[in-house]
Amino acid sequence: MKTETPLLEVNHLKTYIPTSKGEIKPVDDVSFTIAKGEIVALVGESGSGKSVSSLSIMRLNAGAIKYRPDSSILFAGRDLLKLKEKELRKIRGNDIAMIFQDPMSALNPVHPIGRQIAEAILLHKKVSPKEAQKTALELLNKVGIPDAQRRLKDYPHQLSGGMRQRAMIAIALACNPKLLIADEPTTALDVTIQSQILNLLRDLQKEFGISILLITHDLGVVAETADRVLVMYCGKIVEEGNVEDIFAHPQHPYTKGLMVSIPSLSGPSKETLDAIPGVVPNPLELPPGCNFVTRCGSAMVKCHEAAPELEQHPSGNRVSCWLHTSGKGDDEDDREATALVTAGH
Amino acid sequence: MFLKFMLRRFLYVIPMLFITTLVVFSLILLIPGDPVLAILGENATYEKVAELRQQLGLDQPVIMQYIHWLNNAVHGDLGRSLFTGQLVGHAIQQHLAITIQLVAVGMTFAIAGGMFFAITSIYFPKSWMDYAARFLGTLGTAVPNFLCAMILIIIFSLNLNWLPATGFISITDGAGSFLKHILLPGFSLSLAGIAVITRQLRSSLMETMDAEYIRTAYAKGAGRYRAIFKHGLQNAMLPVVTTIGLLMGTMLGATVVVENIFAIPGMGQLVINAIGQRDFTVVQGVVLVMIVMVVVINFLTDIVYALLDPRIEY
Amino acid sequence: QSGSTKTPDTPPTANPAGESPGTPQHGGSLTVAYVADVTNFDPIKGTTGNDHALLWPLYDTLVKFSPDMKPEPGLAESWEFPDNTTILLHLREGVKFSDGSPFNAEAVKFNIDRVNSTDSQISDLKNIQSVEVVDDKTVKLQLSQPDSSIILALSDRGGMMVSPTAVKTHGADYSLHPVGAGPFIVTNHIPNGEIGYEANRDYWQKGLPYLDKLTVKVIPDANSQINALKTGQVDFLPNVQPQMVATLKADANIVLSPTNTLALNMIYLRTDAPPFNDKAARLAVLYGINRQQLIDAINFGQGTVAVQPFPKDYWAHDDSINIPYDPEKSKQLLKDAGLSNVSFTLTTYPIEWWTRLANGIKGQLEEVGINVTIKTLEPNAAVQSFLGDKETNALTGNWSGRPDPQMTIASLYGKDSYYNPGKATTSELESLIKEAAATTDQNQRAGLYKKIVNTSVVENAFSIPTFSQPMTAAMSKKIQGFEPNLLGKAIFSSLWVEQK
Amino acid sequence: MTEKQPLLSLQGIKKHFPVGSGLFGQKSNSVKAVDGVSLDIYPGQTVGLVGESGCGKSTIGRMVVGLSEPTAGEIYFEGRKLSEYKSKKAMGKNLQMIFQDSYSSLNPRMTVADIIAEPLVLHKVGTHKERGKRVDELLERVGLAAYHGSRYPIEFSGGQRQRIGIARALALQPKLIVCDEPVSALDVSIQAQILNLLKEIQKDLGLSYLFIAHGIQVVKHISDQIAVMYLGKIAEFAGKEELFANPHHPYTKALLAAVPLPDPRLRDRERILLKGDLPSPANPPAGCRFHTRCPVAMEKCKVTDPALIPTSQDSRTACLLYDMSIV
Amino acid sequence: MSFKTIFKRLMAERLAFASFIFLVMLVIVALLAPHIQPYDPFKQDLTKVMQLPSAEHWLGTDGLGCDVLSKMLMGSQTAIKSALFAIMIPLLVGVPLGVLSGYFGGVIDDVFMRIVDAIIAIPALILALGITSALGVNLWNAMMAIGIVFTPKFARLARGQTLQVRLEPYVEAAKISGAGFVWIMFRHILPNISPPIVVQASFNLSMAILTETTLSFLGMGAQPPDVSWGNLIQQGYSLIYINPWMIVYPGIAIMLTILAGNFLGDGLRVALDPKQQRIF
Ligand SMILES: Nc1ncnc2c1ncn2[C@@H]1O[C@H](COP(=O)(O)OP(=O)(O)OP(=O)(O)O)[C@@H](O)[C@H]1O
Ligand SMILES: Nc1ncnc2c1ncn2[C@@H]1O[C@H](COP(=O)(O)OP(=O)(O)OP(=O)(O)O)[C@@H](O)[C@H]1O
Ligand SMILES: [Mg+2]
Ligand SMILES: [Mg+2]
Repeated sequence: MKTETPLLEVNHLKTYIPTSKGEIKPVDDVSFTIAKGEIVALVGESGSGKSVSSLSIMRLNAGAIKYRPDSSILFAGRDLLKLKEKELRKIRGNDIAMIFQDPMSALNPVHPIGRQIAEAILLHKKVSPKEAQKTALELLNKVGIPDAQRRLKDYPHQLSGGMRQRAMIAIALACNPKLLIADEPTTALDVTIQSQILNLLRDLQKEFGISILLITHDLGVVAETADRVLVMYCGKIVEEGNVEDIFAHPQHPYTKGLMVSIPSLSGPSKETLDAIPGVVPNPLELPPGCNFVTRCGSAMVKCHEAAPELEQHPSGNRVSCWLHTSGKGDDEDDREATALVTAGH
Repeated sequence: MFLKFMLRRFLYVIPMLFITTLVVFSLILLIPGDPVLAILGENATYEKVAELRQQLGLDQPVIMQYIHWLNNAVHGDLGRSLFTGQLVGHAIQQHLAITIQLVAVGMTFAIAGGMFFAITSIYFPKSWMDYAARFLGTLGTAVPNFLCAMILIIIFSLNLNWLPATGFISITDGAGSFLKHILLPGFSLSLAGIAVITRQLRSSLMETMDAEYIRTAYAKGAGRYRAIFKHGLQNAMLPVVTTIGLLMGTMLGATVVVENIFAIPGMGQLVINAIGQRDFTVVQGVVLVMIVMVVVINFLTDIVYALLDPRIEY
Repeated sequence: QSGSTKTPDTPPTANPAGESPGTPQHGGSLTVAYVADVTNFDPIKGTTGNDHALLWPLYDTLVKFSPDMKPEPGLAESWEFPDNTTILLHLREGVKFSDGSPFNAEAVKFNIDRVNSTDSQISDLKNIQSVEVVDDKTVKLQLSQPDSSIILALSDRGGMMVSPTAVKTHGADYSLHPVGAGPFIVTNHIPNGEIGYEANRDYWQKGLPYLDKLTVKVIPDANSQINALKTGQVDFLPNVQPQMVATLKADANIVLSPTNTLALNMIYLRTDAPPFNDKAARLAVLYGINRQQLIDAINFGQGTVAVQPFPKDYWAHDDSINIPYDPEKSKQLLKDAGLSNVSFTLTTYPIEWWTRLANGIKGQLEEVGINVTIKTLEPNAAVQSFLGDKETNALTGNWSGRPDPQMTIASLYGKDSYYNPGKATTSELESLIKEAAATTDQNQRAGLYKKIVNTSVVENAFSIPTFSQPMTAAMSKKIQGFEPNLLGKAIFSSLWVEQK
Repeated sequence: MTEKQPLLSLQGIKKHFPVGSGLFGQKSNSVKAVDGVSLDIYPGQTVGLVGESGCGKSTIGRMVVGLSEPTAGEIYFEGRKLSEYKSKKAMGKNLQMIFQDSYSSLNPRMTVADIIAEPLVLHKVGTHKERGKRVDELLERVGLAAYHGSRYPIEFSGGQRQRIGIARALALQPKLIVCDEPVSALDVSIQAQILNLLKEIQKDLGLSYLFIAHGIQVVKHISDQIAVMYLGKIAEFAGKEELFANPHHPYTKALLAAVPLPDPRLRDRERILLKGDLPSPANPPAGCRFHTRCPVAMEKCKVTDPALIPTSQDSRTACLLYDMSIV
Repeated sequence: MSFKTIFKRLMAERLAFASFIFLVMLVIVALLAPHIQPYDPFKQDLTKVMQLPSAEHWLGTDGLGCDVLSKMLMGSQTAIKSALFAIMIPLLVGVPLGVLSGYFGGVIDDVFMRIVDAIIAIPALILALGITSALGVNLWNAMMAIGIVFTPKFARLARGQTLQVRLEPYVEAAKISGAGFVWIMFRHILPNISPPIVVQASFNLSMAILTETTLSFLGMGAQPPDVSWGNLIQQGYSLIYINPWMIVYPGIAIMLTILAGNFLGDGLRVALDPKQQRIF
């Protein structure tokens, strides 16, 4: 419950991709905020639009992507979607940094990592290359790479997966960013390394008060790391809430489905898992009405007709589901919802 | 470590040279007709034929001829021309310098031109530069180099009279006249190379620019220029380096045509004459030297590759 | 431009500068484009007729020839025939090889012995049995049988005098360090590239050569030769292809000098295999070719019909010999001989002009009912395939001509002649050839050659002459002193450059 | 259960891949991908194989189905040495495999029906028509429809493709299927579908699985026994309930602790965090391979390589802490 | 992936599709050449050589008075026949050798790839010249030489592709089911390595025509009575001062064909790329 203006405010983000077969809407009217020092997790299955959303923040999407004009992404009072490329470049890597899923391909294979870290510094700070190297060394130490002095000259292929991701984080931290976007930072790593990296992220967040947008499809990771959770399905946010609330009482059938389909580690295992039936619809052939209707166990007639809005639910979550919508302007208008609505204008 | 790598690569070159010489040698054996009769012409008598045959070692079994030839070649003795009696090594020496200069200029044009067009095409996508580069990348491979040479001569020599239509001046005899003479043949030679490098570098650069580390660079706040030149190019050049090695062979082959049209007394001219005269010691010698050049260039490109790509393990 | 400018002391004209286009000027350099490199700077080792033009600047010959191929004094001032198997050569005084060694009888003996040694490619002098040094300036040649061609043969490769000292010094590498007694010395040679000559300042003929420097660039490609001439990289082309003549004529900066030569185009036949073992088939080809049409179509009008191996205006030529184009006669000949479906393979070279010619011939012969298959092989392989491997029936070729008609006859129509692989002959022909060899009087010889041609060509068609084409030299305007000859091989040493 | 004859028995198998090259390209070292593994699988049972990336799981799987030969040790199938089988064919009938990457495990240029029928054709089972019928059955068995047979793999989603792979593996009615991370690339919702399918099939057909995964929850869900691997060796082997209730090996403990649990209330639980990375299998540490990262490593761990010793009836662990024989 | 989808995807590449149409038309013209040519291309008329285009002879006559248009049409036949012939050699020899080498690896592969490396090091044109002069100068020998020159490239490509494909899980699945080499080769390897080979072949068809032209220009290619565009260019070059048009027609025909081949290759590369196929 924060009253100050959020660090990042995404309003009605619509990122569309025109293709020869029609327009794909990987992100369709997504709104959320990230407060200072908050870790927000964006979860959802593959193809739900997590990466496109996160890349939209920095306008790094590849190809013929289009942001609809009514979308806005406010960062420190400025709309990133309307900034000139040159001004945006001053924000990238400086105020907002990113780390990606596969640290092998996200690092330039032909440059030593020291240079890659130093580059991030040199791009924004007026320092000598030597000083930049020194800062790089400090950063490597900070992200827990042993024998950092020697590693500065190593090429990415000479590092292990975990170390690469640490190096990637070092690059992201180079200019003390206010927001870190981490797109599946641990998916490519083993669990033991994953827990090291997640620990590191949490520590950094505590130490520097950075906000983190953590993208993942692993609910375990969410539960262990995030403050707040956004559940995404087919380009829309279907549920949003504090991490405790989401896990304690998920409201959307999709969120529920996700929870039960993970085999549990504690206690005796069930004979069969309660899997969500069917598959994610083809983005070009989304069903009318609610996107989840094709897989929803409790779909109603209404669900086939119109898409529900994201609305506040008594549990504290905000849900986009007809099951929980009792007409407009109903009772549950708590402060958070108001805050969000006002922030949207 | 690096030295060891170079040594290993170098050792790998030896069997390759061996096989190549074997191929070349056996190829020339296929040639029908008797070189001795061709040399002696009108005056061939039985005794003279037998004598010359022995003199040239043609009476020995093929394998002995090869061993003999290879042994001599390794010691720098490529024999004498069947046609002129001149030392082949000597003839090659005089032509080699010319061809090396020509190919070096052709290579320079090809690499510089190819890189220029590929990079501008990527830098200004969908601009006229982009389309021009793409067009050139395709057209360059479609225009036979002799046609290109003819057109250049007609325009720049016969009509405008800016540049000489024939001949060659070595760079040691004056850079100015060297340039004047080499411009047209060098360009004719490089046209296909420019096209090939443009095509390949362009597509490789395009692929590279989609790579995630380029996105990382942008995420750091880098601009387009930096993304292309500092991050994309070195990676994109890797496959091109190999192509450049292969291009060398193509260009050496193309000297046959270009030297013919521009009347440049280089290796191409020498070999085409020798083929016409069935002067097979000269053919062997020239081809051997050309192969050695290609192999050396390939060796060098391997080294360059290893230097460009830190992932290569020495 | 082809006027005789041989004598250096032509009277001066009223030119204010004291010099006119007709007056040779000393100095300057000249670049010639030539189709092929010298095969060997050692005259006894060379193999092609292209070599002469490149050797003459370097080597003077014992005998020289006039533009119409009459013998003239060379390094031998005069000669006499004490009997028909002896020749006495009186040598010129005061001649030195360019390495300073003296030219004398010993040197001549050395040279002629060398020509007849096994190292040599030359067979023209094989009838010289021995060479005797009579005194320092006199040499006696003893012949094994009468041979009227010897004197002019001494103007050919066999008469080129090389320095014995140089041969002894350099041995097998002599060709890299050639030394003669000619007007020029060789200063550099890039094989298949360039030959650089410089004037021999000690040349015995005072005042010659005019040029300081002569450069020969080897440019095999005909178009490149023309381009080089048009753009001024070369000054002189000794021989321009017929199809290029028109464009050069249109160029005001270029002067053309056409001349008839002894060379002519021939179809050589293999007379020891069908179909040409039958005289009727050979004659059908002889009459079935429309020579004028070939000249017009293939050569764009350049050339004259040839039905005998000697050109008009040559002393051995006979005007009375005439073989008209007569397709009906061809057909009749074949019909009378009971030949139907005559077909043969004609070998030619993978050079555009030759394949065009061969196809022209093919088209014409098909009209009289003879089928021709064309096979293309590079020149050496073609000759090999025709002469050696007996794979083909006929070969197109350019007979390059010889200084003496006897040399021509000996190469073409003798029983063992090189270009007579079928060894076709008649006893009459054999005795006529012998007789001609033993005759020295030119008129008598001319009569004999007429008979020889009658037997070998008109009656038997052992080989088929087609046409001869002029040798057209092309040069930039400033080049003077070109003196074409019947042999069709350019002499560069008389050229001079008009200086502004 | 131990009385029964194991269906598959690995006895001390090793697989070393020669690597590195000297001056003349000779191999100077080797990756000890699998370094002495013994394991039994009983009919109708599922053995799970977990461990970090590169610890040799797939290599074991590939040796079991005969795609590669062990450097040392023997594999017995129904009491018979695999190496004694005359041809791959004879083995293929009983041993099949499901792969991780559903995209590359199906030939993009064959129709689904052809893919599924391929083992049948290779074993000359039935007529063309009979095979067609069997393919339809199999498609239905894995939750697809017969009409899918005429389509190409490209037209299917990841989960559907995995089903096709399963259908192909079932075609010859094998007794054991090696599942090499069959669900790692799938979304949780699809993963659950596939896991359910595999379990169902096992129940119906009574076959055994060697189930390879690095997701420990998944292994737990599907397996009867679990082998935890570390650097080419088995660190601990136990029945699944026992393994989770009472892990012995410090590595197992660390592994379990590292798994993020989908319950925010547990996020501050105490756990062992492993330091550093997995050492290279080309130069495994001397002594116990785990000692470089082990939180409870002792001096002797640096020299002594522990053997698998029983810790209870069905479980064994390779840790000197439990080895009473060495002091 | 069926032919229909490939065709559809090719159609989406406009330039490639236009090239495809051009080549198809060229093939049709070549097939119909004997019927649509206005004159017998070998009918000489020595009284009408090197004529400029006229109503009678649309493209004029050549150095023997033959109709150039008819010769150009003949030339299209030759171009297609000979380019196909030249490409058959690497396809029938190079590809199988490459597949064997890549599949079995080991010593065979080592020896084989050394040989391929060595042959690739020989400048291709020189090798082709050597082979033609050895075998004799004519069109088929020239095309054979070109085929031989291309062979190592295809062998290398096939080997590289095979090395990848043989490790694909679907090949392993077949092996587990007991598939032998022949089965794997025909069911799995060949179909999957064919797209890059088809693309390469498409480029090399152009290369074959280009190389033939060069050989012809040097007098080592097609010889009459074979009518190839290459020898029309050779004749045109030699007679360029009589009638420069003679070089223009075959020059344009060659360039267009090569361009079409290259564009088609580019298009096929995209159309056959399975990476671009994924719908999900
Ligand atoms: N450049 C593009 N062109 C076409 N479609 C795209 C493009 N980028 C993304 N998409 C589509 O947009 C949708 C969302 O993609 P996105 O990458 O955001 O998913 P994601 O949630 O990050 O999935 P994952 O978990 O697999 O990373 C997908 O259906 C994808 O196919
Ligand atoms: N053909 C091979 N040649 C050389 N080394 C190999 C080969 N196959 C596997 N290895 C090595 O053997 C080790 C074990 O590999 P394996 O694939 O069995 O691991 P894994 O446990 O399946 O890992 P993952 O979870 O990543 O699939 C790795 O270090 C790997 O690099
Ligand atoms: Mg993503
Ligand atoms: Mg694996």
